[in-house]
Amino acid sequence: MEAMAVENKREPVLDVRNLEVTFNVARGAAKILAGVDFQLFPREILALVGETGSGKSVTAKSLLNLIPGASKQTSGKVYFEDKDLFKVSNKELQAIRGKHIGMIFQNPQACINPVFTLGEQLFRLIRLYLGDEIARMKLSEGVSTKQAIQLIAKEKLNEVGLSDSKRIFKSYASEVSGGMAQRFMIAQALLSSPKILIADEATSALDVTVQARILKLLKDLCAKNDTAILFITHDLGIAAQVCDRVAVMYSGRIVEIAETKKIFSAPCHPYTKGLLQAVPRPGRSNGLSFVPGMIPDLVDPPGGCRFHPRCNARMELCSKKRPEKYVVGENHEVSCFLYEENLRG
Amino acid sequence: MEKKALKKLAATVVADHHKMRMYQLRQFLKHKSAVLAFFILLITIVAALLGPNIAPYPEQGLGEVNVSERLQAPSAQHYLGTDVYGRDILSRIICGARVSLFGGFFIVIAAALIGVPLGLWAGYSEGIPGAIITRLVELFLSFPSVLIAMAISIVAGAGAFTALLALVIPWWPWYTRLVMGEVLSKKRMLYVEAAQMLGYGKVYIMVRHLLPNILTPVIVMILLDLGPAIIAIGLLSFLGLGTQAPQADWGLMVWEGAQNILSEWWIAIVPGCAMFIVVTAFNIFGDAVKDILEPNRS
Amino acid sequence: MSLFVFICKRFLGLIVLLLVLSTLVFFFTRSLPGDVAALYIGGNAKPEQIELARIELGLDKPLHVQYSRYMAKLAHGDMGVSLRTHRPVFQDLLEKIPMSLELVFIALFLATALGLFTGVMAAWYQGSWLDSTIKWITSGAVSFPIFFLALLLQLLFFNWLGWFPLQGRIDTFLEFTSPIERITGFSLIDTLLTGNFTAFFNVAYHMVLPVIALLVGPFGMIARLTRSSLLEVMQLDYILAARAAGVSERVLFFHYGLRNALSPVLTVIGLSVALILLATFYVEMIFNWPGIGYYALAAILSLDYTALMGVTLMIGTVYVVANTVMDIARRLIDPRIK
Amino acid sequence: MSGDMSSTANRHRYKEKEAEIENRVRSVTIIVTRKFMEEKMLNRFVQVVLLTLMTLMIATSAWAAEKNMVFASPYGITTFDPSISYSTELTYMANVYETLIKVNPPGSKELFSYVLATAYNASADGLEYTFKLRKGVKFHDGTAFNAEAVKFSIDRTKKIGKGAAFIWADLKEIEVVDDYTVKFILGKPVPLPQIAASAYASYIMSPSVGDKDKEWFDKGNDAGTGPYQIKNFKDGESWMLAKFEDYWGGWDGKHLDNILVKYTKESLIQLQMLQAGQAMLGARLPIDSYDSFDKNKDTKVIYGPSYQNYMAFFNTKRPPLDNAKVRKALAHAIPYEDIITLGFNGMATQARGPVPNGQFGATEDVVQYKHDLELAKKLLAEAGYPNGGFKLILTYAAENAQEARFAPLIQSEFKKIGVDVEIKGLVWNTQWAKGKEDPKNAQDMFLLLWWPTYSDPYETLFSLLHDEGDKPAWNLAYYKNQAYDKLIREAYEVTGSNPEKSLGLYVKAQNMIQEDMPVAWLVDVVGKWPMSEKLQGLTINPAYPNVPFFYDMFIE
Repeated sequence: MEAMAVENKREPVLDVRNLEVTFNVARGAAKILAGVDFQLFPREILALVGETGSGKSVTAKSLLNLIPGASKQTSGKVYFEDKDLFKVSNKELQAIRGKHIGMIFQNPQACINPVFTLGEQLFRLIRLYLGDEIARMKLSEGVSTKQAIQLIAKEKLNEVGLSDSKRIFKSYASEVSGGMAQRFMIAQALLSSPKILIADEATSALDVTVQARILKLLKDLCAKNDTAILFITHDLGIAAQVCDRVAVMYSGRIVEIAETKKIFSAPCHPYTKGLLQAVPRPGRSNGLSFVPGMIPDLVDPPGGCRFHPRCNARMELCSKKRPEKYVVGENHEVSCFLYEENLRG
Repeated sequence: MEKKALKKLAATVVADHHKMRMYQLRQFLKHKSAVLAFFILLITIVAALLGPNIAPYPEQGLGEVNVSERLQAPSAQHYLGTDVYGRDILSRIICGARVSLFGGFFIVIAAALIGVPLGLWAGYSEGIPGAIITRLVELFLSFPSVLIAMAISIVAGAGAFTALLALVIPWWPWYTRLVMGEVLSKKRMLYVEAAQMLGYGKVYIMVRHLLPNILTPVIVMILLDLGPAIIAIGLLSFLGLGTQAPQADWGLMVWEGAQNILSEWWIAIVPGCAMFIVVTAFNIFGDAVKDILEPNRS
Repeated sequence: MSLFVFICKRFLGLIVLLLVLSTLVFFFTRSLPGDVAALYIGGNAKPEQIELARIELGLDKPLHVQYSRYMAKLAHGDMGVSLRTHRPVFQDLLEKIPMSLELVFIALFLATALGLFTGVMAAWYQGSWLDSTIKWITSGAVSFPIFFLALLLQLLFFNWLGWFPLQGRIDTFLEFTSPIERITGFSLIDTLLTGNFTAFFNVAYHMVLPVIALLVGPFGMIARLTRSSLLEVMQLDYILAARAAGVSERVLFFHYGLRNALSPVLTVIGLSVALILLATFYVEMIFNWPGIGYYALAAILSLDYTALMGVTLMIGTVYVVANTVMDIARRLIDPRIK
Repeated sequence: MSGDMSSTANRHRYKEKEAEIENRVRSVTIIVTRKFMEEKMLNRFVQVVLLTLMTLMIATSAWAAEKNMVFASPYGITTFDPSISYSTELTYMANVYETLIKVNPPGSKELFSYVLATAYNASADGLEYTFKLRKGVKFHDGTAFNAEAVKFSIDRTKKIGKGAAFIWADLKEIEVVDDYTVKFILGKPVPLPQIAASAYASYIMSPSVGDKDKEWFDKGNDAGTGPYQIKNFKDGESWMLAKFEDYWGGWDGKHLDNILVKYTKESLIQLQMLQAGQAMLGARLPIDSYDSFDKNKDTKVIYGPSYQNYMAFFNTKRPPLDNAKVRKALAHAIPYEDIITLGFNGMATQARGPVPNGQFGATEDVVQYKHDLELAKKLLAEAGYPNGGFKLILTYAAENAQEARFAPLIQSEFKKIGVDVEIKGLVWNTQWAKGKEDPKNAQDMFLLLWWPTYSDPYETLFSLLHDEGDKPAWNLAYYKNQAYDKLIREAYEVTGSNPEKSLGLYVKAQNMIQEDMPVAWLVDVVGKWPMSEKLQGLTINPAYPNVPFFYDMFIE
């Protein structure tokens, strides 16, 4: 508890302010992200949860400005160590990508270039990130660049539990299992022990047993390298297992953010409550419950609080104006009018 | 509350469909070149439809010779000059447009009408029929289409219509192959399997569930094939295997003019240009439509 | 499946195809109109002589006998005697193929090189003015009826500009002063081998226009496909992942993207071999290039059945071989196909 | 040193390696590498370039001068076998082989001139002809020419019985009187001189041929006595006619030494080759380009008579053309002038009858049909087709540019009298095959280009119109007329003994035909040779179609 308190005084390693992303789609302009703010502190694991289409992945991708195409506009600020990632030149951004902010994705196999061996791709990145490391090894161990790279690669693969590096180097994406692929991706992402790792549904595609191991792996490695993780998932269960804090997203906004315990013990936002209800638990009396209705159309979203059409505690105010963030406790913010007076009182 | 939501959803879906079309239209209008192409095609098609009715010298367009005015360079009374028989080339081109344009349409549409059903069948029901059709397609595709067409129209005897048929014969397999590919990728999809669970008949599933979902690529292919089809017709009639004199046909006209290329060059070049322009127009138009209907495909 | 097995399979496939083709062609030509024997005699022949010729050609035998004979001969590489040139078809083919291959190879090579380059440029500068100009040029390039293009080139570069010769493979007087010794049949190679540089440059000079005529179409196809396939690839997850890993756009594009985009392009190159083969018919006729295309066209137009069979088989073979080569290339650059 | 030497040097260097190349022992690459190892390639390259440049300059000038020329020829080789040859290769055969006597061009004093014979006489009954032969003639292979050779040649031709061998049908046997005298014994009194002077099947070849067959000749071998020999005939694309040193005519005076024949089908390309000086002699230009070509100061066209003529057979076996009136009407509806203008650029004359202008048997007395639409309409009306209203199918040989050109004229003109014509351009062989099928469902009109095998009208009149029963070969009008058949045979048999009588009979026969009009005689072609202004001495002899006698030609 105290520890947490201490950390919160610390500077955030990633500070996202009023991030807005709009896509021009067939039917007009879809506001995928309508003002997302959150902070990521060193060494913490922040979960970003929400239904499919709530904008989790878009958030993750737009942080590093990875979504190509003229059909989107981005606004807001993303501070990474007092650099605004939306302001810096492409070159700088490129230097930050991977080296300082790593990223892993949902279906690892599709993320590995099919026409190169895993080795080739790993080596390339090592050469990219770890120039001085290589130089050091060449001096200390008097090995050729090639060997140096190989050694590093071997070591990194061992870290993620891929011991048979020889085979890995030679094999192609199509020849490794999902689990192995994801381990490989992790190894790649953590090569230069970045400050931040963005894990975008990193484990959702894997089956449960593998999932668990990968999660453990992630957690340990990041603890070891002081890497903060932005953990994006639709699975509250996983969030609960691994994360320090949880941010609940709904339709392009963060509706509630708090420490994991609080979210699960005392959820505030009606949507969060709904979600938690929906998680099936053994021995719960009233069978399956769900959040009625479906995620809103992003092209013309409901006015005011985007959740109000589905909200069972809806007030007429809700459809009129957008709720602010209301602090309901330590590190616990909710944007819902129910807690307006909390703020005052 | 549930109901309302669903109603709203349904409403939006319908609305979306309309919006979608409007959006696509807007997208198309953004392609300046495509719009231009479209108008060129429109004009040509009208010209082809009216044919002799708008040709300055209708009977010459249909082949009447006029020895006194032979080999005239483009001028006031003959905007595009006259050919070796003294026939007004503009009139010839207008009358010739029919063969090229409608011939082109005929080929691709006929090819699609044969190829698509076969493709559906072969793709959906594996086993003997599928295998046979696949082999057949492979055999046809293992040889340049126009050559096959040449061969056929030699046997069948030269003539505009035989040439068209001769071109359809090696053309349909391309559609079969396309459709087979599509079907194979779609048939494992939930909506198909669901339909199977529900015990619908093969044909029903093919027609009601698969066909609509593979229509777009077929349409795109048809559009993109029009240009090549017109060229193919030209290739045959240039060798005298297509339309017979004195009927006008662009490919044939180029051939008739080829002898005089060094002196009265316009006789060959003008119809050639007509062909080139129309084909380019079809290609650009097809590309644009493809970009819009299949934005995610190459 | 190992490469070797793959090639063997294709080879067997080829043999089957040739069997089918030759059978088809045989019965096809037998169904052609006109009197083979009369054609063979040529000129103003009298009926009696035609009867003689009919026996000489074995056309008096029943069809199945003719067929079995034909196949038996074919097995020994004997395609019969051309009704037009009255020389063994096989010999004719052997003499003429190199002349065409010379054109085809050069054209195909240039088309591929230019096509790839242009396509990549268009994709790299996607949406720029360059892209749109290239789009115009390429969609024009694929829209040329080959015969029209050939005539246009002649008109432009011979008649108006006078830069290139109108036709032929070499200036005729060179056939006395420095004739080409036939070694390989590829005139460029032969002239080099015999140090006959006059002829070499002369032939090269004569090649320019035919080659241009041949390469325009395939160039367009390849460029267009390269562009679209590259852009498609650049949308894929692994590119995204690599980008997220901080790989520079240039490397992403030319190293990660291009290599993946290549395999459909290779397929099209295989197909464009067929395109060029067909084009040679017209180009060689219009440029009076004494190659296989000219031979084939002459055979078609004069209903030279035996030659037709030979040509068909040859084209079938070339076509299959070309596509096999392309498939092998694809397997080499793209492990997924294995 | 002259350029020729350098190029021969090249060739010589190559010769050394020829053997190994021939038997494919070493691969090409080895040769290349060896070449590189043997000679210091670089400075040799410079050397060669200089040499070749010199070669070019000297050669081109040396070339344009004087005794060699390029012939851009559309006439391909069917066979080089003089006994069988009956096709376009005549152009060369007539320069390589010789006949006993030769028909003179029309208008010359004598009907014949002597070649390998020096005199002949006929027996009173016209059944025996004795030829005195020229002494001191050598065949290309060195064998001496004599009576045996004559007997051998004609017998061989008769024995093989292909090509135009039929002209010897009435020859019983050949008797060698002595070395330089030979006697032809006939079964019927046919005009042997004409036959012996035939453009086909009457060539004398060396007995050394023995039983060598067609294949041997088709490799490019020859065994003639003519001024030229066939050299380096590899593929059918180009070959050489090279001077035969010991030609009996001798080589003093102006002659051509070597003629390089470039097989060139397309008239457009011949035109370009002549204009660019790539060739000095051509044969066919694009129809519309003769005038401008002739005007050009470096080029000219030589015109002369020819026995080639175009005709249109009417199908006399099927209505409505089984009615002579209709046929006459159509004959009057044919636009002869336009055909001449458009199809031949004015270089032709309207044909009278079957016998081509200038040949024995063609006279003013043969009735000629004129283009007259009114008369045509009138005749149609009389025949019961007041304003036409029937449809005809006309076939022509697709290869023939002229026919392709003027067929539409007929069609367009017939439309004016209400007769629809469907034109079918077929490959000659197909057109002919269809023509020989059952008349009932054959074409209605058949365009044909015809020329006589030898210079007596009988062959033409017989082949084209005698009753061929139900196996038509050339009588594609399917015309039957016993009276006519008897008439021409009679004429044929008296040509030798009594030309006047036979002429009269031939005219009678022709007018008999004109009455029934089974065939519309379109045009007699004018022979033309487009060539370089420098080329001289070419005379056109219609008896030998498309033959330039190179021996008489020279370059200024």
